[in-house]
Amino acid sequence: MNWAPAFLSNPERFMAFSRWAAPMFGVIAAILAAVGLYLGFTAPEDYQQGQTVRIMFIHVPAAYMASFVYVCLGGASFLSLIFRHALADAAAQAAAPLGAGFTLLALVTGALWGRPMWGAFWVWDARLTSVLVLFLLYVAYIALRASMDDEVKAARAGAILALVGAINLPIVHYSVDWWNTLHQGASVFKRGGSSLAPVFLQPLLIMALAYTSAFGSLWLVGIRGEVWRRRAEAAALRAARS
Amino acid sequence: MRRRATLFKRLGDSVIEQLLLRGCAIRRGGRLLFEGVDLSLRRGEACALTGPNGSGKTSLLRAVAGLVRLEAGEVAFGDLDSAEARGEGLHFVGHADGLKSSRTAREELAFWTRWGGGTDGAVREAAEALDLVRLLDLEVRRLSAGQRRRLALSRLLAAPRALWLLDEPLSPLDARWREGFGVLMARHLESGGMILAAVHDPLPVAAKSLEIIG
Amino acid sequence: MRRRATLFKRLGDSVIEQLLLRGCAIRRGGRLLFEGVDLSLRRGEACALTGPNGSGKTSLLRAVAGLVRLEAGEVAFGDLDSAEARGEGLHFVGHADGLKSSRTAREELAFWTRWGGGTDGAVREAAEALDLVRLLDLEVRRLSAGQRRRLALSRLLAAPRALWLLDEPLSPLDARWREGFGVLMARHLESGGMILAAVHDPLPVAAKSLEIIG
Amino acid sequence: MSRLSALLVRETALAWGRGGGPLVTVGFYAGVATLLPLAIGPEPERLAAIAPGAAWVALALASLLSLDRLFERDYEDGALDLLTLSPTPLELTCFLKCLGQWLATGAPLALAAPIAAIALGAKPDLAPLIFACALLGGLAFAFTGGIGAALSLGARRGGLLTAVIVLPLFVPPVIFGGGALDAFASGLPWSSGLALLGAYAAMSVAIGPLAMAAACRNALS
Amino acid sequence: MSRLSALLVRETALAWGRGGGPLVTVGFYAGVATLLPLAIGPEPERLAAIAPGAAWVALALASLLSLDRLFERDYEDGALDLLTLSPTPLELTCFLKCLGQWLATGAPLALAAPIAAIALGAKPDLAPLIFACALLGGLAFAFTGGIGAALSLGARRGGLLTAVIVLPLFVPPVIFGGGALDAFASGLPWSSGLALLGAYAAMSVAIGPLAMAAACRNALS
Ligand code: HEM
Ligand SMILES: Nc1ncnc2c1ncn2[C@@H]1O[C@H](COP(=O)(O)OP(=O)(O)OP(=O)(O)O)[C@@H](O)[C@H]1O
Ligand SMILES: Nc1ncnc2c1ncn2[C@@H]1O[C@H](COP(=O)(O)OP(=O)(O)OP(=O)(O)O)[C@@H](O)[C@H]1O
Ligand SMILES: [Mg+2]
Ligand SMILES: [Mg+2]
Repeated sequence: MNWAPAFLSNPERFMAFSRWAAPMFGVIAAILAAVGLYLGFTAPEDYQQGQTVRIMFIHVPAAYMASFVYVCLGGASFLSLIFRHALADAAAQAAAPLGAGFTLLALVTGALWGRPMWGAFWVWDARLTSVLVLFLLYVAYIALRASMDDEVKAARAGAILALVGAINLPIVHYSVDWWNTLHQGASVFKRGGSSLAPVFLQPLLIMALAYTSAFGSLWLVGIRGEVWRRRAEAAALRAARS
Repeated sequence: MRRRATLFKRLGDSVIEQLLLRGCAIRRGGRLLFEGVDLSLRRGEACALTGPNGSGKTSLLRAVAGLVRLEAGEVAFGDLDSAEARGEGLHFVGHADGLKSSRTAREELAFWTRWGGGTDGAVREAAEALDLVRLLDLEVRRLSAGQRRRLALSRLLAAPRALWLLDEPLSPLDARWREGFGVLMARHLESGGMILAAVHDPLPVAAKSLEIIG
Repeated sequence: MRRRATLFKRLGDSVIEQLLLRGCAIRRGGRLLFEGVDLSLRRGEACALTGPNGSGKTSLLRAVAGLVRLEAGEVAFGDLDSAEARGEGLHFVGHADGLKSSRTAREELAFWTRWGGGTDGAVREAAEALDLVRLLDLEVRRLSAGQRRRLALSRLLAAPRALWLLDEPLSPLDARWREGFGVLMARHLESGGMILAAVHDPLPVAAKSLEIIG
Repeated sequence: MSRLSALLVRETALAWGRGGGPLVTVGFYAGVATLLPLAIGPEPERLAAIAPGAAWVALALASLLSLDRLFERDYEDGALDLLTLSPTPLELTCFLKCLGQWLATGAPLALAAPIAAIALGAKPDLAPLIFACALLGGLAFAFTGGIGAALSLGARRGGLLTAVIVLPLFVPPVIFGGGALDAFASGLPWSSGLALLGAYAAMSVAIGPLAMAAACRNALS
Repeated sequence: MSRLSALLVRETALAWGRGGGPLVTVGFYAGVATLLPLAIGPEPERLAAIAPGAAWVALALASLLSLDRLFERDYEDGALDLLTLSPTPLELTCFLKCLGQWLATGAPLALAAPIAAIALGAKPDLAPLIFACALLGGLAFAFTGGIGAALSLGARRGGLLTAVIVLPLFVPPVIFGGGALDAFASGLPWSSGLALLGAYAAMSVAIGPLAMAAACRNALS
């Protein structure tokens, strides 16, 4: 994957690539989501959870995306901090609201699932809390950027925050191991194979892929919008000066 | 002469021999303030930086100090590494003087002297040279504008450094102190220092002049 | 002349006819700064307050504005009640300019205009008179020293008042604006205003002078 | 009137800036309310028992956090001089400053308080009472807090000095409000607590500006 | 060396001033620890259960309160420019600033924490653990808090923006410390919580100064 940032670091090349890649990912996401949801809803009821097991197909991929998008945000921030690359910064800026959205989705679906499973919408266990913290971090990132007028400064300040906040990622992931919590431990990706029945595992993996490519599509669209906005601003400045 | 010998003694190892600006340009808030600014300043020379309000004098001084990024061009400090030159070779006195209004003048002067690498003896001498001794135990917020500026300028003497970057150093000083500080500047130049000062009135020492056209 | 007619229109009811200081003395931090200061200023007159650093110019201006207590003597504003005169009859522009660095110039100017009783039209005219229009949408912290001072001075025009108390108003202004502000001061005097300004350089208008000996 | 409304708008905007708008305010509240269960442990019964009280203390602390610069900035940058030089009495000016503070931070926090309490496990039917308490309490906090902020102007120890002056003044409203919430939760009559809270808020609104104006005049001269 | 010790002394003195010395600091702590039981109601069992946690949250909030001006003053009055212009790397300067902050406020708070917890009804044998947690936690709070303070420099919304940035960073140490205290109180093994807290504190001390220096440079340029 090392070539990808290098290849895409040229804005022209990036715009050319994303012009067709964004819709393509979108179509892939739609197809996968249709298949995944179909399989998910035709899967048998769980003997313990009944119908509510189907929330899993929405919840688990969203929870996984919450962390994954943060990894993307952190990576883009790192590149923008080290190489002062405007495109990397646009990528970071575009990732944050998407990440906040996925995290919110995970929180809401988790809460809806928690009501039948644990008898409460919300409990203060380590995993839930660390996901809430992840959400707060996304909010802090957005708030920090929004409150700085100077684009360059906002970019660097945001990048520093994103990298510092990455501390939370291992906590999100290992929280279920470090504390005995109500929340499910790792069962999909686990040493010694998945403990999930294949009827549930297949749609789950398909949905995860669907979420990922939906994110890919939205992310590219967001970056393109950001690039355009900056170009328009630069043009306006030039016009004002001449 | 005795005072001069101690105040302007050896400038240490990090002596800037020459300040050289080549083709400097600065952009603030999306607007190019100026471009193509050149300057060469050798030991013993002073330069008055002039130009209308908003032309970028302060920005240029800050760029020399490394606090603002240049859009183009470069700043060189003889053959010294610029991080070292900025760390140990220059003093910067701007509008914002870095003095905490709730601390006493003595605490502030002592700290900044230490920070610049000076000694306790230097604190006393600097305070004497700028006639601050009587005021040292007042909180900074109680000082008058001119007294406060003198306190800020006393840092220049407390730790000897080759290059002084001054942003309108004279403005709140009274006639006597304009002259008095002129004498101190002249001594600094004589002992091999350099001065780059943004001003609206002529400097009280012989100086080149660099005009920035906004 | 059209501009003058609008900027320096009727000064309202609380017009100070005369500023009278009689035997004023001020004590700061246990020390008597000066005593026996007398002054009479009538409409159309300006006075330059001079004196060495720390002699008490700023303190005297603040005492006239009622912000500092007099040790002895009194300040009278013609036959106006002094609370009323201070509330509606005078402007005070000091070193600390009361501008919030995180707000835009427009927000600040608009607020202080309203606070002084001016109108939106006055905001525009004051900004034009001090050539601030282009800068109005910048945050105050981004203004250069001279631009910021012009913003502080623009309050004088935005709400017309008889007596201007100015503390070193000219110092960060460039040559052009010293002259420009001189013109504005002259207009204010012409239309019946009064100016009391602490300065180290001569004022750019014909003025009495009051020297404080520290 | 236009002068006063301009001041109120400015103060609200500045407090909003200090406080950072609704997103930030509410985010802060959520954060504070999050820390408590983390420190205490997640057992739902324990949490539900302290939920309204915790939301209530968080409100007091959030008010405290945003208070200490209510006057200090204006004092240091000279704006307080200019605010004093006006036909508007300084008491009214102080009143409007505190009101702006409350509009920008107290009111959004009052909206967030019931939500936080319910998230911590409080019963939903407590929500209106929590909201009322937070609204009145916020008023009391803003006006008593302003006294502390004004008193510590120019003191060598600003910052937490405000807190120390202010905390004793915060205690009565916290007791009244906490008492009302506790009584409601246990099915006891709760209106007297709320009435006391209202009385305290009214008193702070009445007395606070006088004290603040006196403290400001003293600091300036 | 003398340059660094002078900086440490100055920062400690300034933080002491911001924080108001031991009396004020501890007074604040006592105030917060009193507000909580007032809001929650006086039943001893309920109180004893939450006592260590409450003391712990109060510590986090007290740190937060004194943090937001760690860099801002220096930024606005130009001292940060001069601190940058030095052979001392800005990272080390930031480290010493935070250390001074911790010495002036964190350490006295750590001394007060066990006392407050016991006053609230915690068992006396918890005291050493509370002290250790408070000491380490204070370090983590000071260094992660400094990041927030530096990042919000020059932002339009200072103040609570710091809080919003900092609170997510405060959550892990609060969890670790609270977990250790809870485990100790219930007789479970508690050392892993303390170890995690120590690790987090060490990591903040290591990473914090880098982030702060980068943020300061960014704000200045
Ligand atoms: C608001 C509440 C909830 C939040 C914030 C949340 C968060 C998460 C997170 C972060 C993950 C792991 C993603 C990863 O390891 O990368 C996850 C996975 C999972 N969650 Fe939740 N969750 C919540 C509620 C629930 C509930 C109520 C259930 C059902 C009992 C549930 C069942 C699962 C399952 C089965 C997994 C997959 C575990 C694996 O294989 O790794 N979650 N959730
Ligand atoms: N941080 C900033 N962001 C955007 N614009 C800025 C910033 N700082 C300064 N400027 C703008 O750059 C221009 C030059 O400012 P600078 O302070 O360098 O001027 P100056 O020559 O020192 O003027 P003066 O004589 O008034 O002090 C001004 O127009 C100012 O508005
Ligand atoms: N709040 C105060 N407490 C104690 N002393 C003070 C206070 N304010 C000013 N002083 C002292 O009073 C004297 C006069 O101060 P003032 O600011 O009035 O002088 P000034 O004539 O304006 O001087 P400059 O020309 O330097 O501005 C100074 O020596 C100052 O130290
Ligand atoms: Mg300048
Ligand atoms: Mg003065």
